[in-house]
Amino acid sequence: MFGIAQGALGVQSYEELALFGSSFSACGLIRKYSFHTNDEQTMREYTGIIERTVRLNEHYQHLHLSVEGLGSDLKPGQSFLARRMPERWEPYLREQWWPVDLKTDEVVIERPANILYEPGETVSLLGIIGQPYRYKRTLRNVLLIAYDTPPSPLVMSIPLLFKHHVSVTMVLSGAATQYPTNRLPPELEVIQADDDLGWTNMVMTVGWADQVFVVVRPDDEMERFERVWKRFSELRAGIDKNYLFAVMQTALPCGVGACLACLTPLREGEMCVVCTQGPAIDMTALPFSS
Amino acid sequence: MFGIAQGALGVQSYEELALFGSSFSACGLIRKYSFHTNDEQTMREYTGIIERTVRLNEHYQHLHLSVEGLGSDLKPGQSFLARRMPERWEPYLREQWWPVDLKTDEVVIERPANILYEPGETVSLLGIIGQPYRYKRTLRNVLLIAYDTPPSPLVMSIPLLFKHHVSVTMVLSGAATQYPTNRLPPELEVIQADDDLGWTNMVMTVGWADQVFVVVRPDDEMERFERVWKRFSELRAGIDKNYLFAVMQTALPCGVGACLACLTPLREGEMCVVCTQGPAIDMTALPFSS
Amino acid sequence: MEIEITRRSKNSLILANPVMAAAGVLGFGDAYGDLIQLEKLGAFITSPVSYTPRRPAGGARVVPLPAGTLVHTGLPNAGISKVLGKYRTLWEKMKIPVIMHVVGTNPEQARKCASRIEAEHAVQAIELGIDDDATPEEVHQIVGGAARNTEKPVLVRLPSQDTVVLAQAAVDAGAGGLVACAPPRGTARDPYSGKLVTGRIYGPLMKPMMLRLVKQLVDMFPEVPVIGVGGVHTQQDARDYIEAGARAVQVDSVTWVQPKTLEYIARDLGGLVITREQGALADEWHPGMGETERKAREAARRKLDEDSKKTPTGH
Amino acid sequence: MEIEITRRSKNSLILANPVMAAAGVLGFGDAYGDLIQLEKLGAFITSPVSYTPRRPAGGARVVPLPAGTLVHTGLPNAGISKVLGKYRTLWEKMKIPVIMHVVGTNPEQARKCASRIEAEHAVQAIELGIDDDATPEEVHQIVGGAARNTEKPVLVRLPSQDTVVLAQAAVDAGAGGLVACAPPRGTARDPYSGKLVTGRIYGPLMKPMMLRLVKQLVDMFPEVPVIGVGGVHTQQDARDYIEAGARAVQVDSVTWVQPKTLEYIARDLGGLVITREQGALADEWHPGMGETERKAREAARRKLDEDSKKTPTGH
Ligand SMILES: Cc1cc2nc3c(=O)[nH]c(=O)nc-3n(C[C@H](O)[C@H](O)[C@H](O)COP(=O)(O)OP(=O)(O)OC[C@H]3O[C@@H](n4cnc5c(N)ncnc54)[C@H](O)[C@@H]3O)c2cc1C
Ligand SMILES: Cc1cc2nc3c(=O)[nH]c(=O)nc-3n(C[C@H](O)[C@H](O)[C@H](O)COP(=O)(O)OP(=O)(O)OC[C@H]3O[C@@H](n4cnc5c(N)ncnc54)[C@H](O)[C@@H]3O)c2cc1C
Ligand SMILES: Cc1cc2nc3c(=O)[nH]c(=O)nc-3n(C[C@H](O)[C@H](O)[C@H](O)COP(=O)(O)O)c2cc1C
Ligand SMILES: Cc1cc2nc3c(=O)[nH]c(=O)nc-3n(C[C@H](O)[C@H](O)[C@H](O)COP(=O)(O)O)c2cc1C
Ligand code: FES
Ligand code: FES
Repeated sequence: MFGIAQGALGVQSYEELALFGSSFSACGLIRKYSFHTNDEQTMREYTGIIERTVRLNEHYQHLHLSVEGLGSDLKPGQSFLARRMPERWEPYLREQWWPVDLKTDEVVIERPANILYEPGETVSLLGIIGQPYRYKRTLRNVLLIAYDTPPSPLVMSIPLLFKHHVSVTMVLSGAATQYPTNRLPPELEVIQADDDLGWTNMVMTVGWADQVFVVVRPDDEMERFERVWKRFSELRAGIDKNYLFAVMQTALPCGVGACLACLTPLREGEMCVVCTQGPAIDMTALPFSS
Repeated sequence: MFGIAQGALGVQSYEELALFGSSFSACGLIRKYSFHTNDEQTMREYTGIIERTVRLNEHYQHLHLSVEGLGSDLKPGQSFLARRMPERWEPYLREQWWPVDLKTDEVVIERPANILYEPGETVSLLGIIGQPYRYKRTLRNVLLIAYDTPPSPLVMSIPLLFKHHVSVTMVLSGAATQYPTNRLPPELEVIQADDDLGWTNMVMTVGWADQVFVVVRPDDEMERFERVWKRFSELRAGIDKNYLFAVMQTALPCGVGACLACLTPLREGEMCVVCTQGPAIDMTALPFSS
Repeated sequence: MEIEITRRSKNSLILANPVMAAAGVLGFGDAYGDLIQLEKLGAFITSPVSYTPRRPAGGARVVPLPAGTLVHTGLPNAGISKVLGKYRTLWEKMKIPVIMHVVGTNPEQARKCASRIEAEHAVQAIELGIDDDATPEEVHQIVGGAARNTEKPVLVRLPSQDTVVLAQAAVDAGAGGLVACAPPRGTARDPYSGKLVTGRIYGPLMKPMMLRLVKQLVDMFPEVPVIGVGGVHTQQDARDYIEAGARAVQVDSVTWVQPKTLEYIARDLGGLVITREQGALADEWHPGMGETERKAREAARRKLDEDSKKTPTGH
Repeated sequence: MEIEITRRSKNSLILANPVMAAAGVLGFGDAYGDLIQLEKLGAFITSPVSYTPRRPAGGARVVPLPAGTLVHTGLPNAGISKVLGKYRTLWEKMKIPVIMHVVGTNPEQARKCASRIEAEHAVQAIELGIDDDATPEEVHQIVGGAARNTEKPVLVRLPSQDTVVLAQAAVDAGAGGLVACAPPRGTARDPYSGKLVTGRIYGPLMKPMMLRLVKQLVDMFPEVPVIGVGGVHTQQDARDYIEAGARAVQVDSVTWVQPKTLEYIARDLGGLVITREQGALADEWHPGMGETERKAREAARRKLDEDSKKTPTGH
């Protein structure tokens, strides 16, 4: 069961963004040219203890972490920057860990199966990273797409959406088809697409969705998002704001808006600090050439 | 039980060294100015699998490694350069692992207890490193000294010496007193010395020994060996060749005599390649100022 | 503690603690929020600022490396006017000196920035970042231009190539202090995109190189304060720079990896004697700090105890 | 495969494989025995040799670093005559060219070594090691002196400081090729003795810096072959140097860590296509090789299977 606080839908709804600035804001709660929104939530270092590891299949495992003081503030779209203890310098930077389930003071993280984690191990978690996904108030149907990458950043939202009687479809394309869907809620419709993001009934699925959230392999995120954008442009007359979201997995050295390595240019000279304002960016704001 | 090949005592006896050169040779089988003796044994990369880890006390543990193809060629004084798999670059260089017991294709390694090793883990072992200790043919009493360092490099010789009816005394000084002696053969006389290498009956113990092997903390090996040398010089009229041995734990980047980082100057312009010719060096050959 | 980190002058900069974060590590001052208490540091150095705005670099900008990382940002910033407009109030309220890092690639822009800063109460000094490919003549021009336009001290952050030659030019042109060095530039293959990316290299292996350079500069310019930077990851690393003759130390990428390390180092070099085990730092220093370490230790102990129960004790 | 690694001349050096080990890594040729088959490499480079004998450096000479190590040997060697006397027969029997690394700190000694090597059939080329603190004038003198005393090609290994300036001097003085770069010098604290030790830094983090320098040299001196060296730990690292324009690559400290890596890299860049999984290399290449990897994989698989049995499958 999810312990997500009330208000994750609604209070954070996308419409409210208009309150923050006159210009269209695609990325978090920012106004034009304002870099910072860290005042929203206090960044902390949490201590996680791995209580259990569960291997899902040969590709994925779940880590059950007890995290003191975390409460139930974490919302879909948010993550941690994690560092295993004791101190080693390899990997050097913190890794972005995506929670897929949350109970009070316990969080489940999805990680590749080929890394050995041990029950009893301590992990330092810097967080909470990023802004929750912002759903339309009138949301009825949501489409989640994972393109050559595990859908982990999207998984936590599924039970929450069902709870609010939103129907959810997940499309897995390319390497994402390795993802073990048997653990996902049975109400979820899962579509195994072809390697190039095609599936039967595509026009219908896309037309029917009120909002779409997309994760892609982070090798060349912008190009891949552009490919998604083109696909959708072919299928719909025009893509409205607040419909199609790029869920960014940019490398995050600091996670707090300090290093500016995750700064992503948008259209019209706007900027998005992915770590504090992401991960979801409205694709209409992305500076695609097309 | 030890599976050490016959001949470890005797065939490798120190007197034979005279055959190799006219000048006194303190380090391995070298003649003056000849760098190499690697032809002695073929260096190989062995695969070890950790079958069992046994915690001795809060400071030490034993790793039981099955090592295919090792046979029973390993003799006291010899070691491995080990690297845990999968490849990580921290620690970067291979570590010198001292065996303390040997059965055919199984070897027991002594390591600090604060490092986590797991049964099933694979280790790459480069070896066999170094030359066996060379005992006098007439050996009756041996003194082993560990000064602020675990006696691990000396431990494997103990049962072998007992088998040849040699009596053995081990002196532990400083940090070495943390070593769990309860696992050593009961015939072994253990002396807990004070922190500065003093113990009661010192004159007697030293006088009675036919050969002495000393390990010291590798922070400043030469200075520490010199301190040992001075102590012994005070206790005996003169220190003969073939009596007092420094067992070196110099850092060994390559272990095969290639990098020359372990090259140690001796008296009279001689050199010792510690990895191939060590670890034991006759202290009369060390270039102490005194 | 009083540490003069710039050459003696009426405006010379005196710090209460020899530890700061390098330019770009903490952003413009509000990013780390409660995670790092800036007033415990010797000074605050801003992210790099240029006269005109700069956009971020394109493509992959972070490449993971063994025990290190390559980062290339392109020094994005809104331009000095906008930055001052946005952060002036925050900086005025800071209890430690504010040093503005100015991108020193263009003499004209450096000069204009210096004039602008001269009039700003919120900023006490300039740190000029010198381009890796700058010639001694260019350095002389850039540093001289900036120094002539402000009475505030101008620290010069040197590249790690040609450091000694460029230091001479900077000193001749009126540098108030030397910062050695900027992270070296390098090229690495991004494992995700497979593309080669050029940027700056961060990691503990940078320290030995920079430490050696700092020692050379200290010996060469005994009258010019040198601030050491590069690969500081522990208190001992920072102390090594001081021992090599550096007046102060900048901590860089470890702050991203483990933010509280910066405070630990500042605390340690600030002269606070550690009287209890590390976990106890929390209470004396910053509420909540030390939590993770203490728990890690407890967990490790628990694990060892369990393991020892599991492993057979027979031989 | 034919790779000309020195400027076109009647003695220019042509290798069958672009991969070799850096000077000092393999000793004088007999150290690794069967562990590395030297004839699979492009050439054999000796440990550094000087005209007169040199003793090893004193004190700690190896300092462990995160993902790296500092090593300082002092370039001990018996002097060129003794070294040639001892190893000539071994080198004559080698199936690959032998390049003698000559310590290039002293023009007189370098010149004498070159004359000596000119008369030696066992040695096909010289690699001159340039001191980190050398000036362009000194480099000109040392390289020129050596080049005038032998018709064999003189490769020049450049330090990583002032590389471009020194490369110009070396090329002007007749360098047959450039080797970039020597491991950078640095100072680190020996954790055992607590003392500061100066030496050379090895580790994968060196590669991005050196790769960038190699690219600069290749662009600057299109007519001079450049050999890339620094931080090569994988086949891809080596390929990156080639892609940056290097004619050949030297592998250094990874050889100590994992000797067979050197052969893997040589095999890969030598154009042997990998048609089967890595474990299969063993048979094609060197009996016994690949053993450890295969077993590691098997063990890892075994472990995962056991773990999956242990962990509850319920949610
Ligand atoms: C996030 C961050 C972290 C930092 N961390 C540290 C640190 O830990 N330690 C430390 O000492 N210093 C630090 N600094 C300062 C820093 O190292 C350098 O001054 C700066 O990072 C230069 O390297 P770069 O690769 O980021 O930018 P670069 O883009 O490589 O440097 C600027 C150069 O690139 C070109 N360029 C790129 N993009 C543009 C553009 N949009 N417009 C015009 N020209 C452009 C210009 O020609 C210019 O010469 C940091 C700076 C930042 C922004
Ligand atoms: C073991 C070894 C490994 C090597 N590995 C590599 C490698 O992986 N990659 C690579 O590119 N190159 C390698 N080389 C070549 C090498 O990097 C340098 O040429 C050499 O190591 C210089 O650095 P050093 O610290 O070892 O010697 P240093 O002693 O620091 O260099 C010599 C300098 O020290 C002084 N010096 C020290 N001792 C003496 C003495 N007894 N007599 C006179 N002067 C002295 C001299 O003034 C001289 O200028 C290696 C060389 C060796 C010996
Ligand atoms: C990377 C970048 C970051 C910026 N950050 C800010 C900012 O924090 N605050 C702000 O007011 N403007 C910011 N700006 C906006 C610039 O000031 C903007 O480009 C300028 O106001 C427009 O004027 P111009 O015509 O000179 O480009 C930023 C611009 C860029 C390129
Ligand atoms: C570090 C070092 C290594 C040496 N290695 C060898 C060697 O391998 N073979 C050899 O014949 N002599 C070797 N020698 C001996 C030197 O050649 C010796 O110093 C020289 O023969 C004595 O002559 P001198 O009076 O010029 O020093 C070595 C000497 C030193 C200092
Ligand atoms: S990760 Fe550093 S600013 Fe976003
Ligand atoms: S460790 Fe390399 S020669 Fe001994």
